[in-house]
Amino acid sequence: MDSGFIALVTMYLIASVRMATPLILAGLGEAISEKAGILNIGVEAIMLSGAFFSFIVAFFTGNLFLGLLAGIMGGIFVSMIHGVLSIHCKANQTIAGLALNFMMMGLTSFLFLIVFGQTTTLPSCSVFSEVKIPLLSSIPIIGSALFNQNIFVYIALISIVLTAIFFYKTEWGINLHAVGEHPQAANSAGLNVFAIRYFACFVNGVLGGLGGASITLGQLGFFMENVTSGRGYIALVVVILGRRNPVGIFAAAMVIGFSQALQYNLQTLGFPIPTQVFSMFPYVVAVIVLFLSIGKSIDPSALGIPFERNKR
Amino acid sequence: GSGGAEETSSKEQKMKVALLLSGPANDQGWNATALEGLKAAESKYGLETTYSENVGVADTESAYNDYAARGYDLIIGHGFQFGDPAVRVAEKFPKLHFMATESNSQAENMASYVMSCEQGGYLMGILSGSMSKTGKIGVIGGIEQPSIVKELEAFKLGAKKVNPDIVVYEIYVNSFTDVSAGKDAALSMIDKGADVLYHVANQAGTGAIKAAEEKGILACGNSYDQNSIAPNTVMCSTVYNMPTVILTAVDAVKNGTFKGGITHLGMKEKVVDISSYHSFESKIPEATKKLIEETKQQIIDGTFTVPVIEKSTK
Amino acid sequence: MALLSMKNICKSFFGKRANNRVCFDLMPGEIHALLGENGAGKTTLMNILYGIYSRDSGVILWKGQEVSFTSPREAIACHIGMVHQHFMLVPTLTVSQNITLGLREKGYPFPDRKALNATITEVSEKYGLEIDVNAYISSLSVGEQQRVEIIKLLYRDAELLILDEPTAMLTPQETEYFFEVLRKLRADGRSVIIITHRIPEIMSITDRVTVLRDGCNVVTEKTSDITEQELSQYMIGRQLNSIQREPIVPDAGREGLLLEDVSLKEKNIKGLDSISLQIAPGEIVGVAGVDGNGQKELVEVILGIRKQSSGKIGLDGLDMSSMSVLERKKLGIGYISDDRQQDGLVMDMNLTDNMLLKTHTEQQFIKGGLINARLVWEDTKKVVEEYAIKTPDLNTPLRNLSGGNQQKLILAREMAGDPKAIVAHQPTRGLDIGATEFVQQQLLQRRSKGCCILLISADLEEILLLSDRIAVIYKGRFMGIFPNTKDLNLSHIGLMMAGRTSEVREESL
Amino acid sequence: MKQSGNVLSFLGIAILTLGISILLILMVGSNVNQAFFSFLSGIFGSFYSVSEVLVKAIPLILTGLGVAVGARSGFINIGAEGQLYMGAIAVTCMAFWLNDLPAILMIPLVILGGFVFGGVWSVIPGFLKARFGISEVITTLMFNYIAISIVGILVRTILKDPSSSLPMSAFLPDSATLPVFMSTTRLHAGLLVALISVVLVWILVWKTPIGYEMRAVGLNPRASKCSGISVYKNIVLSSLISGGLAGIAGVCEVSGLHHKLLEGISPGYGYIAIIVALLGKNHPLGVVISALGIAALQVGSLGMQRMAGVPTSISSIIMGVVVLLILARKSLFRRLLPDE
Ligand SMILES: Nc1ncnc2c1ncn2[C@@H]1O[C@H](COP(=O)(O)OP(=O)(O)OP(=O)(O)O)[C@@H](O)[C@H]1O
Ligand SMILES: Nc1ncnc2c1ncn2[C@@H]1O[C@H](COP(=O)(O)OP(=O)(O)OP(=O)(O)O)[C@@H](O)[C@H]1O
Ligand SMILES: [Mg+2]
Ligand SMILES: [Mg+2]
Repeated sequence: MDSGFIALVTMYLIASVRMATPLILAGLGEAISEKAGILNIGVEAIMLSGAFFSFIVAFFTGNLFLGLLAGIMGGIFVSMIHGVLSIHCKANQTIAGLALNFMMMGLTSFLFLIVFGQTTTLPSCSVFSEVKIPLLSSIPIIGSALFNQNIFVYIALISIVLTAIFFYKTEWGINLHAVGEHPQAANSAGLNVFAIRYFACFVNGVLGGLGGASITLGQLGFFMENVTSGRGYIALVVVILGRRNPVGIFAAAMVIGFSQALQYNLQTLGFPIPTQVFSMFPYVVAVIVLFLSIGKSIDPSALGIPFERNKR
Repeated sequence: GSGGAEETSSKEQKMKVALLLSGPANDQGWNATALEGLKAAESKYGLETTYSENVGVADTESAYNDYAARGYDLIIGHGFQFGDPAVRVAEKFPKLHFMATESNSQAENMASYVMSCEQGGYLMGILSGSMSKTGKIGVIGGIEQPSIVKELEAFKLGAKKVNPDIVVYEIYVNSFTDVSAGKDAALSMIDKGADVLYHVANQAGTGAIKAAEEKGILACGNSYDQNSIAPNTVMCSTVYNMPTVILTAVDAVKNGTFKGGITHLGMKEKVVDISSYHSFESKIPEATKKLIEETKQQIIDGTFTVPVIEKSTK
Repeated sequence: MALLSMKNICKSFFGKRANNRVCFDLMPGEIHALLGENGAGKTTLMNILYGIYSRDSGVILWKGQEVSFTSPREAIACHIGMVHQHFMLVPTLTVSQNITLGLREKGYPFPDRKALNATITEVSEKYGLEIDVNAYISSLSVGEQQRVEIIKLLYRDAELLILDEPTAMLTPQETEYFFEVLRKLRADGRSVIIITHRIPEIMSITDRVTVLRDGCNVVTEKTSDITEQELSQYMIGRQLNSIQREPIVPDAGREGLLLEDVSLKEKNIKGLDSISLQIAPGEIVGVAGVDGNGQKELVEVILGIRKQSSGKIGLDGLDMSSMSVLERKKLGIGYISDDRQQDGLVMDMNLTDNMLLKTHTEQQFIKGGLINARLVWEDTKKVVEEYAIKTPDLNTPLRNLSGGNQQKLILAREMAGDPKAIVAHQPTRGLDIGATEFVQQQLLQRRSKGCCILLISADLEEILLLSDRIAVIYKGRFMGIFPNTKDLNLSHIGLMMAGRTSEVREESL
Repeated sequence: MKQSGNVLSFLGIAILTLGISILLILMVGSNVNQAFFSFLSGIFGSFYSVSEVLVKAIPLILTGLGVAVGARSGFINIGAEGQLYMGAIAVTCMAFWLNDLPAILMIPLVILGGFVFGGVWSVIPGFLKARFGISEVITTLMFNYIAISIVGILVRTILKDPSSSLPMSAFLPDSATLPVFMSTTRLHAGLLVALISVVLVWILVWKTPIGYEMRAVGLNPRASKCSGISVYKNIVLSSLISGGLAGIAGVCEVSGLHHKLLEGISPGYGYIAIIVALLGKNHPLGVVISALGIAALQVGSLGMQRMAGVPTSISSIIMGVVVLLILARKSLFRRLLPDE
């Protein structure tokens, strides 16, 4: 292979990983939640909350790790509201998620305004810098894409592995599956359906919050109204494209990330056509990928259905 | 409208001015400067002012209508999409004054004020073109629309003027708010070797500046002096002097000279300007600074006109 | 001392009493039957015991201690286990995973599957319950699934096994085998509560019996001190009529339901293999066989829900091979599915809407393109009265009706308008004796009106009772078809159901 | 007793919402009295403001109705936003193409065209779901982004007003614009279109055999199949109607309000529609009520922003909070409510 080509591929990979990271994190969380039967359309809200709180804390303490923690808390805050509504109140999960999206969209920009007021100076903080992992980063092509990145990329990679182990190698994974597939059976076998679902929501909050924080503390170093710009919705797409399989989610996020990277590069070539042609590219790719990978991706049977003890 | 009766009485009291913004008021860009302008006008003339942010296309007309009904003497919409609704409402309230920026609509009591942003873009092009070592520079646009396109095109012309062989990458991210997209677009240009960036993309542009800072290359700011975002990255910024635009309009209303039609405001009117070079004062070659200064003077004199290209020439 | 005693248990659903001051005692090491009509409250009582439902009032003593389980987890911890009427198995998990679900075995949370499987096999072999531990539940027959449920309890070392209608879906052989297991369990010192509608089974296996009616307990008695007649008297408050199958001369003018060399192959698996059968008008053909041998495929191919790979299906001379489900139904085929909740009813719709499942395509119920709601309502009301369906009103979702009443509604719907043929798949599964008798009589009544009836049942008794001819199905093939005469050799039928043909062929044909 | 418990619980929600609103208003330092006064007068203050609520309710009713119809057959339509834009494209294209038709023909034709365009945009995901089991949640969502991009492309190319450089179409011919009820307001005949749609949908879903089939398929596809109802046909049909209604919303916005095509005509109506449909329990009448409620909330908070300087993000927060409280109502006020 000629070195120019390798450089090009490496460049695309780095860009793809960068754009995929928030999607991977939020997507894994959502996958865990959906496996337990909780459909949370509010990923956008979780991410936005994670992004906001991580930034606020990092800005005022100057400590990125505290910010990271706050981002996680922010994510948990939102996902637990959703959890209580869908598990305890047995509410419609789709509408709860959507309502949270509207609420957090408003709340984050409201709080941002309260904290910083109407200014033209951009409040900003530093971002996590890239950490080169010795050996691994010198692997050709994927080395610099995967192993010379910021902490969020590593968290995402580790989360993929952990989630895969959790899903496919542990009894917990089986419990999670049972709760999402047939909660009555799980209950009858002695599992605490409510507790496991709360746990799943909790993890969704942690990972979604991290996904949000990865935008503010990993990429931008500042917060702005609607900073996630629909990435939460794309994360939902990633979950379905990846069929709730951690590796699948990674692949799906990379495909979206790659097509995003590609669209910017195509634009710089300067074709005389409206730029919207390019910006709809990732979405068209998602639909095509979905279409090509036909074969029913089966939802957990109890997805979106509240579990009620006295119901048969 | 129910407020027709109030219209006349309010004139003797404080003049009332309302501003409509299409996005969030604290966007550190387009809208924020407009709001600053409003505040400046308020303190200068003792006006009674108010504003609405995030006014969507669907709500524009009712916003105009509401302010008009409550007797606001001058209602300003900041952006081209405010033009049509302003014309419609202006018809219903002939005694009030309506205005939209960057639009091409006009009526008896409705004026469009167009800022000659291309003048700033041209100068930034000169600066970027001369500061590039790789011969590749990049510019990020928000949404592809005339007010943005003309500035991008002028930027390209400016860069070509100092270096005819220069490669200028351009990307429209199709959003003024998607910061990550702005950053990602910028990074993809940097990957291709661009070493100076400019943007006309509001918040999304802020993402581009951050990318430049991170990768240690140079950038030019837009809308206001953006040096504070990245002091070691932003050499200079195009500055839109919205206070002047608003003051111009307020003056016209006060003096009774407000006329419908399209008004262009540029460097001559001190509406468009460029910021100081901050710490780059010493790093930019004298020749470049001189060229920029001369060109600016020519623009102000009217001896040189920056071409207005409203359709992208990709 | 009683192992378990439940005192004055009350439970209401939406203001309706399902259990009304029910008392129930269980001795250690006994098999105790719980008997009652559909909707008498048997399942509710057991669900309360097992911690699935919360009770409104009453006391439960377990080994003399007052207990109050808020979840099955707590019941399991006290060594109480329950097999539900509708199995509680996760279809997408394996047998082994289902059995250990919710337990913290050695190595938790990283299960050592091999070791677990060994233990499971050990338990299952002890009681003669063979099972492939690595099979997915969705691939198992109902009988096998039940085995999994029982192994699941034994694996958890249940001292009390609650079995809700365990024999409803088993063949006579399987039932016999299952009773052997129960006897072994009893010998082991375990206690069993068994809910069933089959009185002969109660007589043969249980020590004591408790009868519930309308949520109240009627009687608890030693089985040896009570007769079958007395039991049915307690249960439904009257004697059962014995079912008589009058000989009828089939109507030779019509061709009836005809299957010619019908095969079905899906995903390379042969579901049906050259099935040929003619059912004359006024004839009932019973299909005997172990569940999962192509019965479901057979009915669905006749109805057009699946398309046969080859062969012809006709009704009264009309070839329906390529017709849609609707066209076939419009020709006059009634369908009673074995899975009423999934296939036959929309559980979240009310009675009238469930009747509409068929009638919405019938011109008489449509006026000017709109559904004539009044007529549908009247029709449903009539049906409810005629079939004595127990329901608060016509607006009740089907979900809240007992199984027997759900089945009655299906029957009423599918038998309306004098169908030419009826495909009845396990029509009395889970029904109490009163309801079973009712369904069987309905089928016979149709028969006398010249309807061709295909009756598929895992209950050989039922087949023998109703059929004019009997076909035995095994692995998608008919092993033989015989007239149902007095001198029928039952053990041969049993053998054929197990796939053994050579010895039987020549004798009985 | 039952009734009063319900009323009390909604009163409770109102009080909670009020409390939260007051808190938020105090946080930005605005005057609470003035804020509430302006909220209410934003809705009821004038004839115009009341008409604005109705103007906003039109697209919400139509898109909400669309989502509700889809939901009845189990088609979760997240794509009303894109379908609305497709309807907007349809009316613009047709109006210029059929330029000389009189209004009496033009209006019905563009409505039909909007229905078809919106319907096609939703029937593709519907078909993919029915035929291949591809999740409609993701396809409809993707189709939103694609539709919005298509609008962007069209207003810059073939639909662009040649006499202007702005990315907008020219004004529609008069024959393609919906009449306005009263010249001082923006309230246009789209309201009639919406209300007629409500009635038609109600009849279709609750009174006709087709509607019955759609509902049965939504509740139990397997049983529907076994009784001869085509699951495929019904999902495709309901997705068509679902998207078609959203398409009509697009027609109403363009020919009733803006009279030209441009980007951003919908501030997320298609997403709010999901809340409208679900709050309205997927029932046509419920949809009308919840659409009016949400329209009033939005119009009121716009008024609040204009008169009291309270940021509109408050309306977003309050909309979210109200919905969340309604979802939690049965648990929050368990004491007050009768057992079900
Ligand atoms: N399969 C699973 N999937 C997700 N979460 C789980 C799973 N199993 C357990 N958990 C959660 O992990 C947490 C710790 O698990 P653990 O099994 O120790 O439960 P616990 O709360 O100690 O229950 P107990 O003491 O009643 O057995 C619990 O809160 C539980 O909700
Ligand atoms: N979860 C529930 N919700 C509403 N009603 C219920 C529920 N469970 C049971 N019921 C009602 O309580 C009554 C008793 O039902 P139960 O299931 O205990 O009857 P059963 O004796 O087991 O009948 P079957 O022989 O049909 O199984 C019935 O009228 C039933 O409709
Ligand atoms: Mg029962
Ligand atoms: Mg523990």
